[in-house]
Amino acid sequence: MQVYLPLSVLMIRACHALQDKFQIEIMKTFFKTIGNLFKKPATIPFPAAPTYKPDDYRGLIVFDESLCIWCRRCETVCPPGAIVFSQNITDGKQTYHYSPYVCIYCQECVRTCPKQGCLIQSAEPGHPATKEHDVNNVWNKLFADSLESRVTYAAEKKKQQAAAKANPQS
Amino acid sequence: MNRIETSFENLKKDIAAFYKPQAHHFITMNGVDLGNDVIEYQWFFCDYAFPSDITMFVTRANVDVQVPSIKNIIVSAWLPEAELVDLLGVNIEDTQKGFVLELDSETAPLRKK
Amino acid sequence: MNNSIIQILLIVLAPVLGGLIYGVERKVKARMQRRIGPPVLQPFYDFLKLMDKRKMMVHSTHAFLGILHFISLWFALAVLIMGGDFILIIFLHLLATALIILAGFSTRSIFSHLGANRSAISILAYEPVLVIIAISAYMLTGSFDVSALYASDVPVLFKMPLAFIALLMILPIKLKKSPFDISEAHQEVVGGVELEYSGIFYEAVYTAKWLDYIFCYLLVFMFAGNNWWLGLLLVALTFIYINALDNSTARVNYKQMLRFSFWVALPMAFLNLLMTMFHLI
Amino acid sequence: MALNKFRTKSPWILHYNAGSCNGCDIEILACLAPKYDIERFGMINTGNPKQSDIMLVTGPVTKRSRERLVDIYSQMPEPKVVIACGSCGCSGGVFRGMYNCEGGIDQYIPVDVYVPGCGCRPEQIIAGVVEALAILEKKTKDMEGSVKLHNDPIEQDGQTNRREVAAVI
Amino acid sequence: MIALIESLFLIPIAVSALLLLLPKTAARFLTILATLVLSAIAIYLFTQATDRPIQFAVSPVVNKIVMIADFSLLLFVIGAGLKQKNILVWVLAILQLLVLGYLTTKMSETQSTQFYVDKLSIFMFILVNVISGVIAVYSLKYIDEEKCSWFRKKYFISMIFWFMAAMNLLAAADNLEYFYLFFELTTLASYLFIRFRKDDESKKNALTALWMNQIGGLAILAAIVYTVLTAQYGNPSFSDLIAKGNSVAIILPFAFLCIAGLVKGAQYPFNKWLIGAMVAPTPVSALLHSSTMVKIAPFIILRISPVIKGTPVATVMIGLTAFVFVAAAIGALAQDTFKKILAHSTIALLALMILMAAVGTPVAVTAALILMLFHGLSKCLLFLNAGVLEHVFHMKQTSDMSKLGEAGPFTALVVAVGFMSLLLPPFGAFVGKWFSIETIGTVASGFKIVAPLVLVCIATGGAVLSLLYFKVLGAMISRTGESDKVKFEHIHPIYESTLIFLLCALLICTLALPWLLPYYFTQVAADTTGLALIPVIQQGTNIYIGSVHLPLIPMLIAFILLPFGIIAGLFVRFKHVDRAKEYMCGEKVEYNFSSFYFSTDKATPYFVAIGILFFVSIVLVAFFM
Amino acid sequence: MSTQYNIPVGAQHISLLEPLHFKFTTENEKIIKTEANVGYVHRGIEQACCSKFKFRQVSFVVGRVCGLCSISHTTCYSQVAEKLLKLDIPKRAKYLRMLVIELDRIHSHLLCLSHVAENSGFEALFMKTMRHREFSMELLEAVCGNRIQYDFSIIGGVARDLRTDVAQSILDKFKIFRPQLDELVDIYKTNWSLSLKNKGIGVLSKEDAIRLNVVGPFARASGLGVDVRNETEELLPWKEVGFEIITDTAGDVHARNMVRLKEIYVSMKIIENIINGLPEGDLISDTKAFPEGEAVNRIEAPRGELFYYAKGNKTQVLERLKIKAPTFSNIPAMVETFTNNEYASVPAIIGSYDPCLSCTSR
Repeated sequence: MQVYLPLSVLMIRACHALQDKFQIEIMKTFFKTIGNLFKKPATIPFPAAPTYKPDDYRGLIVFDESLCIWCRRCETVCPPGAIVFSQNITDGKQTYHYSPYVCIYCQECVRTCPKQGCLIQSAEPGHPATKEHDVNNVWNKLFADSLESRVTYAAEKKKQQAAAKANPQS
Repeated sequence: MNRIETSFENLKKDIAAFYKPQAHHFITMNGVDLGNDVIEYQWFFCDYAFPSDITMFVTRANVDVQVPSIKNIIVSAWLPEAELVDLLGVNIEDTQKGFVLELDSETAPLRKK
Repeated sequence: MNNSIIQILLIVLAPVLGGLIYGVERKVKARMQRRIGPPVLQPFYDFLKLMDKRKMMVHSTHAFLGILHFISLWFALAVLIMGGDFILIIFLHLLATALIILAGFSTRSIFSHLGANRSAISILAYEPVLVIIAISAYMLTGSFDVSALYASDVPVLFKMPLAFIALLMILPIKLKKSPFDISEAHQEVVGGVELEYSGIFYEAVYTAKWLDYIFCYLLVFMFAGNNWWLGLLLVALTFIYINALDNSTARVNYKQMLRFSFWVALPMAFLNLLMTMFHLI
Repeated sequence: MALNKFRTKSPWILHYNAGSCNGCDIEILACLAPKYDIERFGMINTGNPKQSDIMLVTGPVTKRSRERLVDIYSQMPEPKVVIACGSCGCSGGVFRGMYNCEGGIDQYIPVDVYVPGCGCRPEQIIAGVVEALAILEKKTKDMEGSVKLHNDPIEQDGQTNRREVAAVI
Repeated sequence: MIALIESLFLIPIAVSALLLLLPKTAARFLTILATLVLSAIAIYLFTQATDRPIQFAVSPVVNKIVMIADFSLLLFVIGAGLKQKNILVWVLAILQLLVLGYLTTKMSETQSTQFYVDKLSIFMFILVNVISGVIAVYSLKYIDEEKCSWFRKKYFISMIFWFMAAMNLLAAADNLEYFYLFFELTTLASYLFIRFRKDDESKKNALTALWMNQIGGLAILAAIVYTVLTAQYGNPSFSDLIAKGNSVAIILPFAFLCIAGLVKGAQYPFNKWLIGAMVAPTPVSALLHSSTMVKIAPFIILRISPVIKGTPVATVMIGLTAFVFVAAAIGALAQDTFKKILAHSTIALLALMILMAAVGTPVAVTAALILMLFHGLSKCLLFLNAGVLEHVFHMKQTSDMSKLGEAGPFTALVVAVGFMSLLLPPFGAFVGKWFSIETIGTVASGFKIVAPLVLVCIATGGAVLSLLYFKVLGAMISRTGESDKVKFEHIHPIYESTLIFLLCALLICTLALPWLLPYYFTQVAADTTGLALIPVIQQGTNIYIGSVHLPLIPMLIAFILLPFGIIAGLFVRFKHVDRAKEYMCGEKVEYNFSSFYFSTDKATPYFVAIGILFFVSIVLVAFFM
Repeated sequence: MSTQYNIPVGAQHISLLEPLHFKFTTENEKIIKTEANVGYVHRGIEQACCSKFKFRQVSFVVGRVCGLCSISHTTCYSQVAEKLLKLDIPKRAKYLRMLVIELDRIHSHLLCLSHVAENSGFEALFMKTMRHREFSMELLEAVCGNRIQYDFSIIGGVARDLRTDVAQSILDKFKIFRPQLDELVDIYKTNWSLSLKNKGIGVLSKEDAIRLNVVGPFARASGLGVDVRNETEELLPWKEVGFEIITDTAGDVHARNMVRLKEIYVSMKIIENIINGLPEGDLISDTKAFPEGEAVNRIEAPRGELFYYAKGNKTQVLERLKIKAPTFSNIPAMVETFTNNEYASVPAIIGSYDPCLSCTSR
């Protein structure tokens, strides 16, 4: 036993000397780490409890069809092309399409929208989709189809106008 | 911003005369396609002072003229040069293609079609 | 008779116990980092999951050596539990390590090779110390058998404290814990020798890690002599020490590790050898 | 099997950045951090495709990344699930149609879960992973079913092994 | 008995002479026959060995022959030294000539017997005849592939037998003068062997070997002179010396004999000649390393261990060899050439054997004997395999060996088992090492501070050696894929049979160790040390030899795990498992990685200096005691 | 005997966040040569900004060049566009831009530090730094509405106002954070094992820093005081809000850590000053003009000097937009700095460079 005491004193001295001389700590983090054992974890139980989310979080874009004036300005400004309007070939009625999987949540459409409240950025983040939704290819097709439908409608309309011009009486 | 017009023949000489490592740093090299196969090359330098000033060496040349490299004056210039070779499809001394573009990428994407 | 039943039970249940220790360790580690951490049974979930994976391997030799590593490690552990010859145990453990190192070398994967190289270097760092500790134990008990240590009335710890300190110094090397986790350094060699294992073959290597826990903590337990409660206390304290150390240090490189081992741990063990030899304590 | 319910408790993730802006990547890093601590669900960021179950991919897949992406994907043993993180991973996002982008990860490897957002929040990633776990479980069951249909390899067809023939020639 | 022993001397000489005359096929037949006969005689002697040593004298004519042979040998060496302008060689030889001349005038007609065959000698007979015989058979094929004239090919084989004869004589010699001649004969044989290829490097290295071994010869002569001059000793013969050594407190002659042994054993600083000997054809290396040349070192020390045991000389020697064990192991790490790695590891293990011999307790001697036998077998196996690697696969560097697993699975297996047998349980070399550690632990209190240092050295050196073996095995085992079925390579039947024989011998000896230990090794040890037989007690599944014990079950399981595990590892094929390629970060990077390399360029001068210091202190310590 | 081995790191490697490929030629583990391939993330943003996107959209696109310093990119672009449009922006907008840039710098530096810790094998410190970093993410989320892509600067000003409660919470959280930061500084500065891994590792001398035109904390750790905030005053009034330059002399990983930690203090001071002295006024000033002529602009991103060159031709679409990101300037120095270090320190060195490859190759 007579050896322990001088030994431990020596070691503690050595540690202190090191600490003073080289400005390095050897054991401080060690004991703090042990102390952490008795502290509450900083983890939030996320799926069970909600996390912090500001009220004005830039989440999904919500579209109110009743207010829309169909100016398509949002479609033009949207950088990734997450908004597209398709047009019914027969009656020319436009439909708004939006993909949260393309959207970059930049709020530019909301800022550009001339009609207050038509496009709103909700605080709700997007939800994951699965393979069945096949969001990418579906959206690519939808996008192409919508553009085509508009072209077709325009051509149709032109044809009708031309026809109307040709025989204005009918 | 100082704008110094130069030419390929004088470029190395001008930059060597201008560049003082203690006073300036080299920002980057740039190329702008002016159309009709003419490309404007720009070399940007900035000084370490307050308020700092940017100096730009400018020269214009046709696409197929070989651009002199300033790697022996400014070592770190190999990176922007390698990038320009890829993106503008120009020919710079001692610089290989393949820095960012793959074989099936669009060649010289920054050129005007 | 009672003892031998416990020994056999321990041998049979060693992987399960090791898995539990690993699970607790992950939990403790998480708590030390102020996280909640995985459930205690997490290693077993991993085990079950790995069983379901598609069987893939680089080549049969590599896969087989991994399994052999597990078996030989279990065997070395069994000898330790049964109280066999200390030196033999060290070398049987070396055999097990040799197999996994060879497995690491057997693929032409750079990180696997680096890991194997570093494992070989860690052997250089910890083996001499262990051998010296074994000889000190012999000086103390007059027998190379570990069972003599288990049966010692006075805890060995009080007889050779420096050996215990030396053991504590090399344990992180053996357990692959920071600051000496160089052989499986995730950020550098992506797991080292275990990199190329997947699915059911990785399971063998993964479980062998659990066995290593038992092996190392038994070495600590040994220092308590026949006082089991002291042994458990020592193991618990070492467990906390290892994890706190793991969580308060960065990884050193292999040269620094060798330097530490040769200039600090080995002299410590040597000093202890001198002390036991000349009966200073 | 009764053990089935444990099998989704240890999804090990592999993260690959296929040309994203780092935004989603640092959010994946944040998921590992104490606040979100995805190790609660048994997840470990292994960084090793051979031991991973879930692949988190970000970015619109640049031309230079795609081979590596497929390479790493092919090294993962089944069952495996791919999660595309962020809008650009799902569909190319703002990078759609750029000359060096391929527009979405599912153009090269099958994606099971799409997590939207630019960049996606850790909560969204966790939700995506939870979604992925169900898929993982289903895939495991499918694999179990397929084991019974396993055919012996060519060796037993009585044909000579091609490699041996090549060695002789 | 005596006739049999004499036949061991005469048959090799006769065969050696005959081989030079006979045509090729007959020579081949004769070689195999001679090997079988010699081995049979050696093993027969082993079975017939009694506790009493056989001592016999030869006719006085032989004395004259020996004298003449001594002088002519030295003259030859002087000639060689002068011709090749190597000052060290001829100066040392002239010194010896002078001393010898002085001795002939001084020495009275010897009364004693010249030969003395005890169990240790018979142990050496077995080692020499069986292993060298295998090497002789092996070289039949090997030397065929060398580029040299047919006469030199026959000359090579005949030299092997000559060497065997010299070794047999040396192992049986009692008279120191005879011993000196046989010692010099082996030196000469090794010189001729090393310069066999006759290129510049060979010649240079042969001369190095010559002058270094001359120092050993000189040391023996010094011992003789000292003995002759000191009245108490009587005749300069081992039996007399050992009998009187303990009563006469002067151990200087033994110190000289130790130096002779250490030089032959290529301990630092004389390690260069053994490394240089690698330029010779591979069977020569095998011969030098496994059974003959270097084994003289532990043999001499074992012979004189009853006297030097516990003296300061032994302590210094223990210090030296413990140091060499580490230094040579570190030196081996720096090598890449397969044969050089083997050479360095030989030096290391020799150091361990000499250490054990110097400790000199029965258990230590047992450990030394176990090490000698198993090291001989393993090294022979590895060197013969190195020859196969060189001639069949054209691989000299370990870094070239990465494709060996596919090209030659059998050869790869031999390398693997060979290296494992030097290191890991359950092989004999491991048992030897294990016994040595435990023995030093048990006798430690006799050496005070030295013992712990030695233990640290052994532990460290062992770890370094294991690192070395992993490095080499790792370089060999690395490969990308595998074929579906293992196809064994076709190597020449002579190669194959010798390798298989050695492999089997290694495995059988390992398995037979529990029986060999009580019935052979401890008896030889008792005979050598002159102490009582250490009892070997079997208790349950443990075998106790003195203070150490050999647990059988773990060893048996290790035996199954390791050799069969390695074999299975190389040949097992999992079916229904898909192959994946290696992880390369998703890149296609050219693979060129192997194990770490180490460099000892800086350390070597220090090692040599420390070695010289130790050598000087052996003499000084002996002189002042 | 071949003594040189190639070790690849990347494209996928656990110590890398981004696809980036280094090929190290090593002797044992000592690096003697490095080759880098940094072109993995090239997406073609420059070309798209000059063809596909209108100049107002570009400000959202350049934000996606890099997720870590997106605010610097958008601000720098907005400024260069404002120069082309000859537009002056309100002072409040300038202050808010600085606020978000500095908040972003805090989060980026903390991320970098945690990455260094993780790559040094100090997992607990990584967790600790990431735990303390969360507050900056929450603040950014509260100020900008998103955790990483802020889209805060738009041409003419900023997109959102700073709510008073958010401003107050920034100050409150800083009060909590400051002692935490002190603790972090203590660990990074004095932890023994970390100093083994960081001190004297990856040293870039001041001469090399000047020769290789290094920018950012990388240069400042070597003693080269290059900081755009220190050099310009024209667009963002840095000196006014209390900016001071931080330099160190050692040039190793440890010095870089220290520079980053000290810069966090400076950033906190700046933010507090901004919040306390936030001028009232408009957020945005608008114009109907189209970009014309050419302009350059520099800004200090968390990693160093960010440089934009833009050329307009009086249409909706720019004629040329050149982005020079800070890492782009640093890569030549990075490749050289690895030499003579152990492979074991490579991850820590990479972490300390804080590379942003998506900026570099765009």
